[in-house]
Amino acid sequence: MPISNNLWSQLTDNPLMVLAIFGIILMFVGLIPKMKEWLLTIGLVGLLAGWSITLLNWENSLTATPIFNMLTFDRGAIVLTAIMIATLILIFLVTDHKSIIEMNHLGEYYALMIFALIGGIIMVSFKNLLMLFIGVEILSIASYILAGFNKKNLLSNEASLKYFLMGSFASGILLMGITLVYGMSGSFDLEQIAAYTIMYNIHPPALYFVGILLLLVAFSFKVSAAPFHFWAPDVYQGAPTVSTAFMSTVVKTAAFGAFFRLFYSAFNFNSTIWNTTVIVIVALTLIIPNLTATRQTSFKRILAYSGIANAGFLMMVLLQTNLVNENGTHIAQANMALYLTGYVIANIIAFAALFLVKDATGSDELESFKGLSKRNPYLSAFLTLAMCSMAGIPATAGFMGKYFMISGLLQGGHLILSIIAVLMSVVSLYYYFKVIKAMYMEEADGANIILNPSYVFLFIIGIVILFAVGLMPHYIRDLFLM
Amino acid sequence: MNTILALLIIAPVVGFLINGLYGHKLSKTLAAIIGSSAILISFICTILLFKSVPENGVRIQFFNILKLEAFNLDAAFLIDHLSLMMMSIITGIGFLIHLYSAGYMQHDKGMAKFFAYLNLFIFSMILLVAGSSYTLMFFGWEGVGLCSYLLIGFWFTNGDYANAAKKAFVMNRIGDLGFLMGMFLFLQNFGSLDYSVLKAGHLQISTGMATAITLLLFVGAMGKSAQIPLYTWLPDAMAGPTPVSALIHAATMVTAGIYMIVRSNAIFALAPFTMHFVATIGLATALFAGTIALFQNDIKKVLAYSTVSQLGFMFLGLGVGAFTSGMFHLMTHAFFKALLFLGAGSVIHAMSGEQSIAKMGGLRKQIPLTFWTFTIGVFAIIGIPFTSGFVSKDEILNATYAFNPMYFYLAAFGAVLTIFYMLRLWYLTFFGNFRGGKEQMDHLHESPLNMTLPLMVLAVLSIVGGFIQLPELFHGHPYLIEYLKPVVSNMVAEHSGEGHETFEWALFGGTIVVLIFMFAWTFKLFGKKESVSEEYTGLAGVLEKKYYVDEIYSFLFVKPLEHISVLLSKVVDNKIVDGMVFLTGKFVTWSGTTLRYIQNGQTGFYFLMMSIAIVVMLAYNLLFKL
Amino acid sequence: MLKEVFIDHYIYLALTLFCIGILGVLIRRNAIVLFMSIELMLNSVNLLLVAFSSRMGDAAGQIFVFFIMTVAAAEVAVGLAIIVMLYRNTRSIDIGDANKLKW
Amino acid sequence: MISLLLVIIPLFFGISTFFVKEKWSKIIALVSSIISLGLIVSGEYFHIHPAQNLLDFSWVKEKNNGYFTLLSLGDLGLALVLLTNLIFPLIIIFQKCNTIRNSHFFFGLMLLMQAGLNGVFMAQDVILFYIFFELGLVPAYLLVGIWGNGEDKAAVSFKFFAYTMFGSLLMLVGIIYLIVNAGASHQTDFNSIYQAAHLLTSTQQIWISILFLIAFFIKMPVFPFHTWQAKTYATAPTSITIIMSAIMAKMGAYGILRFNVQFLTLGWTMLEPYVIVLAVFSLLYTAIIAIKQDNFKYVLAFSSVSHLSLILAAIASLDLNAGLINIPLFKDFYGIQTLKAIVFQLFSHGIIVAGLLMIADWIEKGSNTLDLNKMGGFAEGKRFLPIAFMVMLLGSIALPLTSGFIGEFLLLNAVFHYNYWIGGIAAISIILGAVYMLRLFQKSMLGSNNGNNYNGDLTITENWIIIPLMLFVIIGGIFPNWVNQFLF
Amino acid sequence: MLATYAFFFLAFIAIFFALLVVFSKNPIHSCLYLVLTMFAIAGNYVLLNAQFLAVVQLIVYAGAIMVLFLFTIMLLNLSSENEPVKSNLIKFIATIGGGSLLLLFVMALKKTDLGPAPLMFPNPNQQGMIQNLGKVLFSEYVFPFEVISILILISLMGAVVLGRKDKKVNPINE
Repeated sequence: MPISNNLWSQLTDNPLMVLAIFGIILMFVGLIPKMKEWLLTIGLVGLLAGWSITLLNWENSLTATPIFNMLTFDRGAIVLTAIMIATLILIFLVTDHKSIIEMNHLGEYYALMIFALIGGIIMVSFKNLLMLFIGVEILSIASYILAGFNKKNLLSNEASLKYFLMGSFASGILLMGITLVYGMSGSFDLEQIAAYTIMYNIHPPALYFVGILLLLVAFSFKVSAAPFHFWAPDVYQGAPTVSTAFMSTVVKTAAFGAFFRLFYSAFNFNSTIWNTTVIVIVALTLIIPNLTATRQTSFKRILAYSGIANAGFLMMVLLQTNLVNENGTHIAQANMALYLTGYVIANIIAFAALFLVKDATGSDELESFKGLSKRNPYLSAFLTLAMCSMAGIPATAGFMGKYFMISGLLQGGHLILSIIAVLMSVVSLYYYFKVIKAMYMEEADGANIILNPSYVFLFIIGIVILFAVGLMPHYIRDLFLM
Repeated sequence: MNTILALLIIAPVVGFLINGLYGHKLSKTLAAIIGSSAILISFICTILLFKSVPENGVRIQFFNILKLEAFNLDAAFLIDHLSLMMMSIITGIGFLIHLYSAGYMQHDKGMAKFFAYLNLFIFSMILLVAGSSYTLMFFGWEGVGLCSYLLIGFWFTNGDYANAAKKAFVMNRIGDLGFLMGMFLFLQNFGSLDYSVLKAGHLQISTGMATAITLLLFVGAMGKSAQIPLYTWLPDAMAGPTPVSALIHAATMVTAGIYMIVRSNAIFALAPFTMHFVATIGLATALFAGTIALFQNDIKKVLAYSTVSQLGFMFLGLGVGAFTSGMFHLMTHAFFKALLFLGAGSVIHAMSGEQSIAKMGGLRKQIPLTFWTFTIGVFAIIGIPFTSGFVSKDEILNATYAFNPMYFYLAAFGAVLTIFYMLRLWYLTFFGNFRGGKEQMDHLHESPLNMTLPLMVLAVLSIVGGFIQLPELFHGHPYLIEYLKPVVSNMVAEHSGEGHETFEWALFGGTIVVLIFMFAWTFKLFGKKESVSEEYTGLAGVLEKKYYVDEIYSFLFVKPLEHISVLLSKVVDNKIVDGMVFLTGKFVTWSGTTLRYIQNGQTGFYFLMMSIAIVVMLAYNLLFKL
Repeated sequence: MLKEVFIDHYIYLALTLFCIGILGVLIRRNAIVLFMSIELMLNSVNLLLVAFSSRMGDAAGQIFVFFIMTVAAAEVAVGLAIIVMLYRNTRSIDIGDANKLKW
Repeated sequence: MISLLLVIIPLFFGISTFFVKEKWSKIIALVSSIISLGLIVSGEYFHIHPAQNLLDFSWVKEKNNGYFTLLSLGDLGLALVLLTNLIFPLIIIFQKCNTIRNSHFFFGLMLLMQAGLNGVFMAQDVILFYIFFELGLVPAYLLVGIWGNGEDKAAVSFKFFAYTMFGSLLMLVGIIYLIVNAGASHQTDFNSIYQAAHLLTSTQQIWISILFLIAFFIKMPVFPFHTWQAKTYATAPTSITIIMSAIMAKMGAYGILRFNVQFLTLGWTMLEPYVIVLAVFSLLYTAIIAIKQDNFKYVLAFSSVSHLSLILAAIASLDLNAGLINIPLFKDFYGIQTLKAIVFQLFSHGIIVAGLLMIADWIEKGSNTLDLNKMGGFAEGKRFLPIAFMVMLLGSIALPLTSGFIGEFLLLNAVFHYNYWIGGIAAISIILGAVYMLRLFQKSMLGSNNGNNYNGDLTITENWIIIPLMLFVIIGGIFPNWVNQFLF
Repeated sequence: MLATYAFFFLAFIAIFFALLVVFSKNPIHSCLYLVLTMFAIAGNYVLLNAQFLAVVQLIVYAGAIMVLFLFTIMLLNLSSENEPVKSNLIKFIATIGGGSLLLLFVMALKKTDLGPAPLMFPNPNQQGMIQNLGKVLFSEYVFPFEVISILILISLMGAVVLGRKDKKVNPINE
């Protein structure tokens, strides 16, 4: 394995180095009180640099060589990396806000998010289970801290503790899964595991299968799929809003990237050996959060349940690992990337709106969204579009995501599951449109909300992407094809 | 010829449009002139057509209304002897009634509207009788129904009148449903609704199908011509202005059913069962309505039941196969019944709107012209020999006897009933002493000339109308039968021989005897009556209450329908169907509430659930998947 | 009595420890003890990894254990910080008390 | 290109309307709708003188796969596109600006609905069809929820929305199922879908048909999926109710013709007997319910269901053995004839129900109530309102010489042709129709005034809104041939 | 042979103390029992000829990490009494759950054919020696070794951010 001594190529082959450097810079700059205003700029510069590097490697990604035999920045990894970095850029824009700037440890806050992002990037590009583990831990531990960042807030503390305890438990299960897989296949390398899988395509050894199932459990936990989703609503609600936005977008993207990568490239049995399990998990993940969310009164918690419900849709890619398009190209990853794009963008818009509203009213209950159309018609219009996208109204990215997911399901012949999915989409309308109802159809007084330029930028970019994906999905999806 | 026909049809439309759209700007007189002259034009055109029409009729097509793959509808008119006869009755009597209305309605502010409706009615009626296909007939059929609705409800601020109008329309619709079904069946069998397929002998159809079609068509006739069981709307329709009763509910519209059956005689001829049915219904209606008329006190109600009864006679005629006789009675009835109604209108006019004969009496001195013309009408309807009513009814009775003697006796009894109630009406109205109030007494006056002139014309027609077809007994000649021969083929056996002549003489003699007896008897009963009771008891009470048919209908159909409607709406729709939807929603929120509780905030519980899930998952996979 | 030790025995041992760890997680309410149970689970994994590694003569497993230990150390640092933080605010490290977030 | 413009123009103006001052919004909306009307009129011209490339809009969909028609003006949808664009200018004039706040949003959303409706009837691609199907829906939800009447407008609006979405998402499953079966390339244009659908087995077709039918039944609506409708019609602003009943409801019938009849022919043939029974039941059921309703708009709502049920019954009576992409090939002439009658009746019912709803609105504005028991004698002293009402009513009860008759006559004939008994039972609706419509007229216009005054007649503007509709009702009844040439 | 007995002894020790960890009422006792369990595991490492890990286990785990635990327990001044006991039902279910999980694992193991070869004591293979591991770590696994530094950095920051008592309280607006 050639270890490149060329510093330049280490910087430009992947965004890890650049991001790490900027993370450390942020950490230290954060110590200097006078430099506080510069933190955001530095963070954005770093992320943009990382993003540019990612995009520069776009074309190379089709013929990517592994780095130290540990990471492979193939097309799938690059796509998800780009999505995650772009998401974090948007999240950083959301943090351009008075109350955030005034907070303690701001430098660490930004640095943690960037470090967590590095964990995420490792997760979506891993080639070795060791890197997977390290990536998961980097991301998770950073998330525990982010969840508990508001130290004086009991809810934040509680969220952090719950997340930490359950996350560690899941890590234990993940490790047991890895160990059993290693014990049977004799390697941590994805390719060799895949070779072992193919060897025992029909009847895998029981311990190997147990290992796979434990990995399935661990990742179901990480992506908050039912019945391993319990942590998500509580943690999302308790954590500081920016952290929640981060967790429900970047962390989820990374978790799905890793989940899919592992099961797609290592455990892709020809038989449908783990399909039933996945189907049950998907069905539960669609049913439980959607129904539960109907009775929620907190917008943040609705978003948490919505995130879980979307995980149900996203998990459908696991049932599509064998699907190819007319050119013989596998489409599952592109479907997932498309879905994630729509989900992430809509989510960030929703969180940005929540941030503004909460700042104005001090509450994240739905109550505080009442009469928002009066207080800022543009904000409510943007939020409406985001909600429509989440609910899967056509012409938005959300619809196209769901469309391709269900399309994949039906190609696999899962008619019942797709009907469950659409029925639960109907249920989901109830809580998504409750927000719209509150904004437009209920009256309440309140101060006008003013959008600062970075929010406007965020909203416009977000809406453009939502409609671009919604109206020209094929162009976008072709980009994602491996 | 095309032009004349076009003018004939367009004139009422133009009248309708002018009066309807600009009536509020016209003076009453002008509105009346426009309305009447439109019909006069039509009448003149009809007369002109008489000359030029060929024996077998002529089909005149203006344009194509609808052309689809298997359906074709032309705006085409069939002008033959039958439709000409009908059109002349319609436009002729229609014109007279327009003239009469100009006087009768002169105090009403809705004059222009009234004439607009009347013109529209005449147009619809022309469409009905002159159209060359059942579809066009149906156009007119429903059109006259609409006009009837509008005119019955002319004084719409009175809720009862509006109800009567609605009742008339709905009852007609029930009949129309049958007609429509008949048309569909006809269309299925012949591929067209044009009369051109009705050539006798060309109809390739089984008796069963012919029976079905004709029965359905007859249902339509029942509705329009007020036969049992769909007759109850007609007495209620008297809510409209009296000229309307004369025109629509006596002379023209209600005879549409007769016309339709005569027009379809070729196919009716193939369905003996239907013919029998028609005769039976007709006879039943004649007797039934006749008995009800015996004890009615409202002058227009008596006439209305009399109309129903006479229509029954016409159907009896049709049913026994004497199509021409039916048409003949239609014509004579149009004369004398229009006369009676207009006369009644004149009486009511004189009585300042009072319609109850219990309040009248001795009017012959105050309004002599009305009295004499009314008397002619009464004589015609009760069949004083050589009046038009005598001739036409005689013909029907003759044909009935040939058909079935039992029917004849019943029909004769019906004729006797007619004599009784008409004479009762006559005596109570014009003889004895005045029973009304003082104010009415002072106000009594003869109607103006434009009202009495139509009375006189119709009186003349009522007398001489019968002469076109005097029985052979009196050396008459069946002009009408010959005239209608190209269109109508009667099914009555040709009478000849001694026996028949004897029967006719017997009938004639019997009629005279009965008439003399009835005159005397009814004079004894009603001639000098000082007061007329408003309430009757016993059998008379049942008759006065019209056998409670309206109540029975209400109980059997109207109320159940309303109850079902409420039941379906309140219970089935709201509670069950929408209840399912509601329950689905409730179920969702209920399960939301329930599922919420598993998210109970206890980390320990979460761990437990996750572990159980792992156990279940592993157990399932290890046991069933490996 | 068995004369030789098979890999099976190590698997039994590791899995038993793992299950004891899970049991601890399930029945304890003290956050620190709970965390210790999780450490027990990690240890069982480590043991199994080393056993597999030794059996296959592959160093990767032991390297993995090395990383697990590092990660565990980091995790403990953060975890204990979180617990201390919570204790400061609530004077309790009973996970049953941390139930403000629910429903 | 005309087809594309018919979508783009309302979309563009609709979005622009959001950003203009309130007082300009109505004018902009009107301009947009009149441009659309002009476009469809010129479309009719090109249709009569075929120049297909001007009517259709094509798009390079995927590399190397050539052109696909995405939007097409013609075929089954032409009449409905015409209807949409005829009605929109009228209701934009009809909608008074001063009674609604934020009228720029109102008109903007309305134009978005127009774009969606135009699109649905022109789409030649299932996904596009679905997008437009929903594009009409979300604005409708907002319009009803924000500008509706009554306390529970938000709940009513959501019920409508969720109900419809429930159906359309099931339809989405059906659509995707068809796409998935459309070969490896998963083309979504109607041609490919048509071919794919015809390769399915009858069992598959039946199941997919049911998915589609539920969606369209809800949209029309038909028993037992109609319960959202009456309340929504009464709650929505009248202009929106008009759009819903006159146009959106037609999407259901159009969809059934397009997907069930044309694409899933085999499955449809199997389902026909059940559908026709359901339709006739629905026809009578709703007609009977309408008899005792006390709310003016409820009566109209149920009558609308009743009429559309008859259309459904006629669709189910279509006797077909195979379909072609443009006009289905039927066993006999009856099929095409009935199809034309169905399209005619869809158009005619749209006009009539629009007129009736406008009248309902004027009566409501004048008397401040929709409760029939509080009305009475409104015809007194008015000249035009009773006439307009009467003409629309006659159209609704299918009196000859109105457009309603032509449609209902042929439809009943078609049902009768299918089965005498079913046809006979279906025809009872003409009696019931007369009963409830005349009751409506009588309770509001006739009788004596019972305390609730309504003075004044229609204004000049109102006259000129209703006159075109009245003219259509009469011309459509007397010269249906002339009208027909614009519909096909 | 001796090694076999050693294994069983260590296994018994490990399981016994692990159970005590779980069931002991006093957290300090739990902690100490855990240290003993770790010693047993370290013994197993030695048996498996993974000396380096055995040492690391003792120094890092049993030493540093467990001391950290002990410190925390002391710092928070936790006594055995203040931990409420879970209800017996929960305990029962938990035991059933844990037991059946173990059973399932055993079942899976029984189903798996792992080959007949017994483990050799002392293990002949030298992978576990410091020298070998060092070579592998700094060649093949140098990348994760570098990356793990980020994790350390994060935990550093986390400990600082979360553990420090802030003088100036200025929470974000939550």
